[in-house]
Amino acid sequence: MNDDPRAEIRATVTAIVDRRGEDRTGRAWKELSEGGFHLIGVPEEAGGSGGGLGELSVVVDVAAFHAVPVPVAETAFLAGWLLARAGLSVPAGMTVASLDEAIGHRQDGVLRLSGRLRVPWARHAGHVVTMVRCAEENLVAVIPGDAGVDLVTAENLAGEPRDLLVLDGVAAAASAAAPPGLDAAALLRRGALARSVQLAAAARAVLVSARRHVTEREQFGRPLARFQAVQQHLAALAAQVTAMQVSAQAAVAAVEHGDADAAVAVAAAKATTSAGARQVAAIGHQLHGALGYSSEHHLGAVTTRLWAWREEFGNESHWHDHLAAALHDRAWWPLLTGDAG
Amino acid sequence: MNDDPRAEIRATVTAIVDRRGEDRTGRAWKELSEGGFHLIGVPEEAGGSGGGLGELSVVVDVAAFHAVPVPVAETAFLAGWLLARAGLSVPAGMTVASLDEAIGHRQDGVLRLSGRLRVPWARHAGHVVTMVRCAEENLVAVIPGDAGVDLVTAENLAGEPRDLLVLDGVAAAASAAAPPGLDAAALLRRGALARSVQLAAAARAVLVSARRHVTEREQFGRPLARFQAVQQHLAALAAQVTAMQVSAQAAVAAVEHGDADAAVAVAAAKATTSAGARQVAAIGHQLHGALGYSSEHHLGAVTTRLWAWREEFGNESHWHDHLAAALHDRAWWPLLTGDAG
Amino acid sequence: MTTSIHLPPHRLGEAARRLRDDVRSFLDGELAAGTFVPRCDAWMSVADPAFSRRLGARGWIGMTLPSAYGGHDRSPLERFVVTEELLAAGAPVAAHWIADRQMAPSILRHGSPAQRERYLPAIARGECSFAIGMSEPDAGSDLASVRTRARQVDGGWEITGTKVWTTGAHFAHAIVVLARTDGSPADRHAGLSQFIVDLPAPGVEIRPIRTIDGEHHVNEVIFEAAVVAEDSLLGERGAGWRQVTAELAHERSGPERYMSTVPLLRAWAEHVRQQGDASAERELGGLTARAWTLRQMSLSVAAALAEGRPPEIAAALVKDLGSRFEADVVETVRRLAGIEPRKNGPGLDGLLAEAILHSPAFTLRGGSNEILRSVVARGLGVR
Amino acid sequence: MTTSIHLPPHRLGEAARRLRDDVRSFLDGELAAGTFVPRCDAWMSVADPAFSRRLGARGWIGMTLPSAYGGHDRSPLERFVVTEELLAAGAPVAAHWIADRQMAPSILRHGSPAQRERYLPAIARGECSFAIGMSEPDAGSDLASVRTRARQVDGGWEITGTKVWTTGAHFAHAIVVLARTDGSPADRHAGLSQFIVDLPAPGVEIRPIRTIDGEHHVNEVIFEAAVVAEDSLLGERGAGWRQVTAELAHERSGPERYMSTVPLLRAWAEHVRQQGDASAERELGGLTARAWTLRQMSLSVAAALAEGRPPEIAAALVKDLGSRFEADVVETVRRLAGIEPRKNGPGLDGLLAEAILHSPAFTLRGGSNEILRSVVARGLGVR
Repeated sequence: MNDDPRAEIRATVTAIVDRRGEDRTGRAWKELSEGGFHLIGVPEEAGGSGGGLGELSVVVDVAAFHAVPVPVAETAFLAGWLLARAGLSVPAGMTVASLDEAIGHRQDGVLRLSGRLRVPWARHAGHVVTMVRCAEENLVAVIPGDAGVDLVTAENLAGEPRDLLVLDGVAAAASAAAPPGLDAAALLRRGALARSVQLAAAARAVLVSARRHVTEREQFGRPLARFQAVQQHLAALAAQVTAMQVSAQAAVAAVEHGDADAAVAVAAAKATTSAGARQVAAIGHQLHGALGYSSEHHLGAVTTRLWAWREEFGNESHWHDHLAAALHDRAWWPLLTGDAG
Repeated sequence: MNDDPRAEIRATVTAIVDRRGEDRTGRAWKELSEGGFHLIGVPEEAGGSGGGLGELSVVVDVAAFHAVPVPVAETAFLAGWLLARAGLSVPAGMTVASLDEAIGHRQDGVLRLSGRLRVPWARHAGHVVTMVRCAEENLVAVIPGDAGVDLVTAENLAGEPRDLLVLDGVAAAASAAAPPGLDAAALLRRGALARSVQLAAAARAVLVSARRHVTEREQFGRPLARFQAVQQHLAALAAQVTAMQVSAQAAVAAVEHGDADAAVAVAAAKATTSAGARQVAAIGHQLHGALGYSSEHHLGAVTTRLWAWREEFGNESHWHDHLAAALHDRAWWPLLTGDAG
Repeated sequence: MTTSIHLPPHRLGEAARRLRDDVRSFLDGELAAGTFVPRCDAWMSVADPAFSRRLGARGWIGMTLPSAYGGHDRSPLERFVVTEELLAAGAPVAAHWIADRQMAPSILRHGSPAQRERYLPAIARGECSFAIGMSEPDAGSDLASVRTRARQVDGGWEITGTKVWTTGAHFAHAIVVLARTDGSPADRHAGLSQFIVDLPAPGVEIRPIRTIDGEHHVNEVIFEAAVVAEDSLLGERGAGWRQVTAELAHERSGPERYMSTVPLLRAWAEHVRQQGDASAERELGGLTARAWTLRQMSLSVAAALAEGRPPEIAAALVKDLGSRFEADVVETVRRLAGIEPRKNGPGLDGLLAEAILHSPAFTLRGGSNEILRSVVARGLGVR
Repeated sequence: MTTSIHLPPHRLGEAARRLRDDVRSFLDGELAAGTFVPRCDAWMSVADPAFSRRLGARGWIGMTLPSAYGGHDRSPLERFVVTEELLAAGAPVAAHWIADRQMAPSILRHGSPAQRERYLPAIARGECSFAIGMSEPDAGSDLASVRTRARQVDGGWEITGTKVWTTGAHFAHAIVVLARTDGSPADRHAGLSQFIVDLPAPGVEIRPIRTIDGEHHVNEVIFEAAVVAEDSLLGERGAGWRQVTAELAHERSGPERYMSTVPLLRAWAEHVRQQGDASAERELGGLTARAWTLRQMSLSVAAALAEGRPPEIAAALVKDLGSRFEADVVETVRRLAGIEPRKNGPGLDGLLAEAILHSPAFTLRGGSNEILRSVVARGLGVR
């Protein structure tokens, strides 16, 4: 992430999200979408902003680092990707993706959708993209947000919207056949990659905050950073954060380059970042003391995200099982090195 | 363990085993058996030395604390107990127990035994006690050590004998019907209780040694005990050791008093002591540095025992499964408090 | 104190079993009547004054106090049985918990006859909630870093300063404040004294501090030249630190130091029983073994208290292990249950959300694990 | 160096893949011929000079050395591929490991032309084993606490002192000794110098130290007024500590810092595949994820070396995580495999016994985890 375009994106997005004040979220989202950052990594011919997965990861990373609640992972990483893969165009406004498949049936040439779909950010979205099972076909379809569907609101531990859409024969606004390989497992993997990047970024935010806290604060008459136990905690935190960052970045690179073993990389990265979240949050809170447990401190915004995101798109148990299943067909060491063996 | 007879036993056994010099083991065993300590807790009418499980635990604890390789757990805890339960008398000399059941058949009124039996210390034993499956009967039988059986020697990680006896129709020297409830599970539980006491004692030895080491040694120009990280390690070690001790002692008390939930206590104690062994050995070695890794240092004698004993008579996975199975029939909290619910 | 921590196991007798049965019957009745739902960490965060009064009426608060002060002359071990049953049930006990656990023994020991008369019977009836004003802004774990001052004035004391993270001050009937009466901050432990201040009081402002779960359990309590009566001094002038340290041993010694997440564990055990997942079963067995051992340790600490042996080191050690256990329960359930935690969720998801959001507090309150380990190291003679 | 450790991922190319295939073919051939069996920690403890010579003949030792000194002008990343394949196979590489890893770069950088000529080609052929005399009795982790002295005498240096825990000194062709040439122990880092001493040598006694596994891998090396030639000084007089520190970064940076127990893990993976125990499968998946991440980190460190960026902090951090992983592999296998470890056992039991008995060394060698964490904390600017 050191080449120039990415550094520029990082700087621009940081300037947008790293602000305090009224309606921080609304303003950040407005500026991000005006700048096209909510659809980065989605090809321009599909209505996206162009750029690759590396650029997209930078945007998601910065937003997660600053714990600003904007759905860039949901719009660009998931919805835009689904639409582009299916050859559909991204509608104007906020378009997010369903985590579940809808059931479709055709009636008088109209595709009608039913089902209970978990759709993060649905309450704010203009459109929802979903995978559809229709007779023997796999489709991708767009549901207009104002189609009179039932919406049950809910939030994750960080207070981010995790809504439920209840569809009962809603007409799709657009649809197309899903290309081969685009299935529920592929969607889950895509989401897992996004959350890996976000978890690593949130973990980095904990480290930065903890480092600042222990150098600025005193206890028993000397800076916290002078206590050996504090130093040891901080070093363990840095090790865990670095592991999370390397795994997420390596998985992004593997997917970006279309590596044959990209699926293993994503599984390992989501497992590493999900499993690391606990220690990072625990050390972060331990080093910040009671102060970090107040809702007024920034720390809680990132630790609650660590706790929420680690469960989303499969926690480490899910991906451990996935890796174990992959070992049924491949020997251990070649799986690790990404070779045929 | 503060009442007087136990304190006296502790002092006497300590004096016997806490010595250096030539043939330390042989001399310790000779004096222990001359004093009847190898059959303490076994009723006098069965040829034992009398006393209860509490007294027996003291002997086993002291021997384990000093890492002196004598089979008190095998003679008194297991062999003597098996014989007494079956109404048989303990033969003279060293009598140890088989971990496996033999297959018996009667021929001309003689009970003949076959099978591959794991028998710790068999190479040194005058007699071996084993449970026997004979047609529909469960028996306890005595095999003379000189009966011409095949013996395959092996050792555990601490170098203690873990031999294999191969029997092919050997005549039993004595036998009796096993009373109800005396089965393979009961023998395993009895061994688990013995090893729990031993693991806790070995853990205590690590703590004592580590405490001495860090107060006596200097590094970077000051005593190791002055480093905060060292203090924190030592405190974590003390916590783990105390947990192991309390669990083993509570299990001994539960079995001694014939509590209804003694089986839960033993399962929990063996799980706690087996699971704790890792951290105790790891912190012990970390605090002793390279010195403790030399075979000349006392530390290795106790840590290798921790590593060996935790696997014997079921490691923590075994006993965790056992507790989980108990929860099929009982609610969680009543299981913990030992009440009907 | 040279080899290991002496903590012999204790066995509860038949009387304890009968008492336990009584408490369980009571709790079953309350659950059946729907007066509460089991919650994690309820002893810190779920206060129900009516529930506390019902417990008081049954003689289950102030159990170890003398009957002369409305207590019940029972042993710390009988109190242990009641305490662990309430915790295992996740019952709403926060309205009386601090008063019963810390302030009752402290007032009995250090209080004037008038203070005993005034507070102890009310505590035992479950009608008097206490808060403890200890931590101050920017002090972190350094509890001796006290800047609040109490100045002797005509007819009493004038208190000025700020306390933070004060649990339950918003519903407490009184707060105990540690303040400097003599010397300067450089004297640290010396010159500190304790005061009991009835609430509400003029010059005392109580502001909510919301924690990361969005809830209001703790407060900032600001004393602006608040004047209290002469006899609100608790115990000896200048002996405040010694009194507080003894309270801390009480604070650390109870079964709540490993049981905060037991309601979650019990709910998960039911979930596992229905699921039949071998991997989850094994880990449930592992947590069960740890809980069994912690309970035995906690029982030993109670027995030490009952025999008048000060359990400071052992209590610190049990809390260190216990708070790790509490957090590991949360971690194991979340890793294996395969559900996403959800605030106010109706079942395991709600219990899990609450427990996760409270988890930083397990190791922060009652002394961080570093502080506890220092106490243990000192007990081993290495400092 | 203010936010986190910069460690961008590196992707190996097609050439690396071909090299890897070559190494695997070679190792398959050796395994088929029965020249070795996979062993844990083989890079520390299993020396086979003939095997090392065969590797040397293929150009897989001294890979990054210039061809002028018998090397192969290859990149640290190519060396990384060969190294990880040898470690994954548990191959007997201890005869050349230290020479190749630490001494070759050190002699290339600090050695005189004559020293380079003398040692580098022999190292690259796999014919020269090195030992490193660093630790001293009673010094613990304090490597700068050096009491060994080198005194300039007629025609050379006279060395007196004792080194302990010296791996492979009993078969090494030379030992590098850190000794005080100037100043006093109070000067600590200043006044230390390095010497290369060919072995065996008069006045140098090598005594075995048996470790708790009963094996002889390390030694006590006693110098009793051993006289060595003038030109045995390595590098600059008085710069020994700086030179050693640079070596330590090399020592800590390789994949052996997480791979010592990979042969056990591979054997267990086969065992699990046959068993089909869901609980074991999940934990195997967990160790696999951690190994994958550690490999990516280790690869990033190699890439940093290749670009000439000093990887000191990152290497310390990877070793800290890596040594925990090595120990967790052992713990997981023992907990789940359901077999008792047995010294010299024929299968998993033997690998497990060896790994358990070596496990204290994982976190002791190359710097304890406390030391490593201090290095990391310093790198974060907090010390």
